[in-house]
Amino acid sequence: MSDATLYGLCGAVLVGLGLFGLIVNPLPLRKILAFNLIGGGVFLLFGVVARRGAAAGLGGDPIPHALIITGIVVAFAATALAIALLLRLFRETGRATLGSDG
Amino acid sequence: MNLAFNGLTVVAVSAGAFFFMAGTVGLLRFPDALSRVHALTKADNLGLGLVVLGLLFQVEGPFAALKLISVWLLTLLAGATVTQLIARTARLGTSPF
Amino acid sequence: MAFDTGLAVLVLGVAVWTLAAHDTFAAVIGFVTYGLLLALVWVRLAAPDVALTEAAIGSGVTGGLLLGASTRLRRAEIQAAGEKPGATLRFAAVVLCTLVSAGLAAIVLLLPEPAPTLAPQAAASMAATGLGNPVTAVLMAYRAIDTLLETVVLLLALVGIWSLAPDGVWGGFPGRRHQADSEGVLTFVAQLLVPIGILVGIYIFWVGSVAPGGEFQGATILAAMWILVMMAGLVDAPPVSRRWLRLLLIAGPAVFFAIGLAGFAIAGAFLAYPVDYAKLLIVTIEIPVTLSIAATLALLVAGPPERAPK
Amino acid sequence: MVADFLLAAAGFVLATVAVGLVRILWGPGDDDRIMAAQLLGTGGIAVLLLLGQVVSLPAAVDVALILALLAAFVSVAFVRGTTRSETDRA
Repeated sequence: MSDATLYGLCGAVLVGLGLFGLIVNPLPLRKILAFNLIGGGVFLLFGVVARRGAAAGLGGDPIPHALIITGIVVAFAATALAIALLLRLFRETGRATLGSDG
Repeated sequence: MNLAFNGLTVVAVSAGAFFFMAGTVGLLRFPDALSRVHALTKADNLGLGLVVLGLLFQVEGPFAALKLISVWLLTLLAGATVTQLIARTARLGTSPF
Repeated sequence: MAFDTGLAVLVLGVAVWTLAAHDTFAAVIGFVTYGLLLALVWVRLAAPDVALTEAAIGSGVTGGLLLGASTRLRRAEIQAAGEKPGATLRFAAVVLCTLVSAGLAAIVLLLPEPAPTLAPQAAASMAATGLGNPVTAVLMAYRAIDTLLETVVLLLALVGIWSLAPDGVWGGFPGRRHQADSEGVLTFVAQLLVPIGILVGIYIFWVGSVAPGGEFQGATILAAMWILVMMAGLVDAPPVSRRWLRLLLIAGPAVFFAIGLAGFAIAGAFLAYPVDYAKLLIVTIEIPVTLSIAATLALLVAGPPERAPK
Repeated sequence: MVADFLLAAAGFVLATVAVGLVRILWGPGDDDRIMAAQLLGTGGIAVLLLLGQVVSLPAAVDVALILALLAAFVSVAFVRGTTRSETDRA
């Protein structure tokens, strides 16, 4: 098994772990964290595809690399927006959960 | 000459790795926050410094060497001041709990 | 191989800790560690550009953002900690997530041989851009439209955050005013680190045309330095209604778009560069884009306006 | 030969510092957690520098430079966070 495959399997498990946290944890901030964990796993899977495409003297395929960089920045923007929404919810309701009874 | 440089690298990096281990042991074993800060600072300063020293024998060109040293200095400066901030928080007992 | 196995196990362990920690603050520290370890993984996968981005954004700035949010929500979360989903849901989630992971793992193991790659094409066309870093060439030339849209997405996210401001503070100062540190340590840290950080940020941006680095990584460092002086209480965040701030935010996308349109006239297509001027045009785009992204990222962290404009 | 040694050293530093993670797991205070994360940051920088030499990737030093800067940034965010929650409570 190559190093790339090893990290690919690691990425696959990370996506599953993050998805579990996203579903099971009731706190929105923890869901945001879990979402970012999934992001890390997805980027890692994509990075493995890039690494396998190493050719022409490059250590990996630069197109997936560029897309991963774009992805990391957009994931950050989404996280910042989610946190702003959550803090506003907290301001309005005094609660940090998404329960419908509050 | 090259062999001597490699030998120096091995010695310095090994010593650096030892200090990282010492820092971790201190972090685990010392009873209070202040002595743990002390252990952490030692690991920061000496461990990384020795690793950088070891790698200096391997890099090519003065710019690469300068960057290596500046990584160490930056960690040193940031680590020392931030450790002081944490130590102050620990001393004043303003932990949020 | 042993090293990689250890690193992969460590990444998974930190991920489990981030999910399982009782306290959200501890989970956030786990997440910062996760980003740091991923940066190591990216170096192992020969992707230094991604490693730089992960270290700067994934670990650093996201970590700062989450730390701030977790301390503000702390008490509310302690009260809400009792709400747990039922056993059925948990079991269903375990089954679902195991299936997803197994499916992805199967895909990884069954990836086609030889692996498809665009690396030879990217390397071959790099000369036409005048750049020495293939990733920057992809971001600024072959897939420049993605990068242009990305800068717009960042702005849209910022507009979304600003629109969460209550009526009374509309257009006001984002976040809270931080007091300057009485014992001076924070002030000292900020005064010491910020000039070095700005230098490093410019270096990472500048080196991006020939080596790993580029506008996103450089901009993130500049943004972090701006946030640092705001956190240290040395300067306040500007009210979001300031005209110079708005101009700074849109300068990058605007210049990018204008040069893209000019491509119709000078090279026959949107975002096309004439070969002789490719590098000059790319750098002309990159400088305002870097400044705009830096301002946008810092304001994304600062959050919606919380204090009325004077 | 030297590369093998440096990779082994990187693995050793990563392993010892990973043990510091136990500190994050056990706490009890936030100070301990941020200290362990900082130790991991410094160790991570050392590992990066060693790895960069092993795979001859000079840019690893730049990654280390960014980590050093942003570790300080995160620590300041931490200190601000704890003192701010103090004023919230008052």
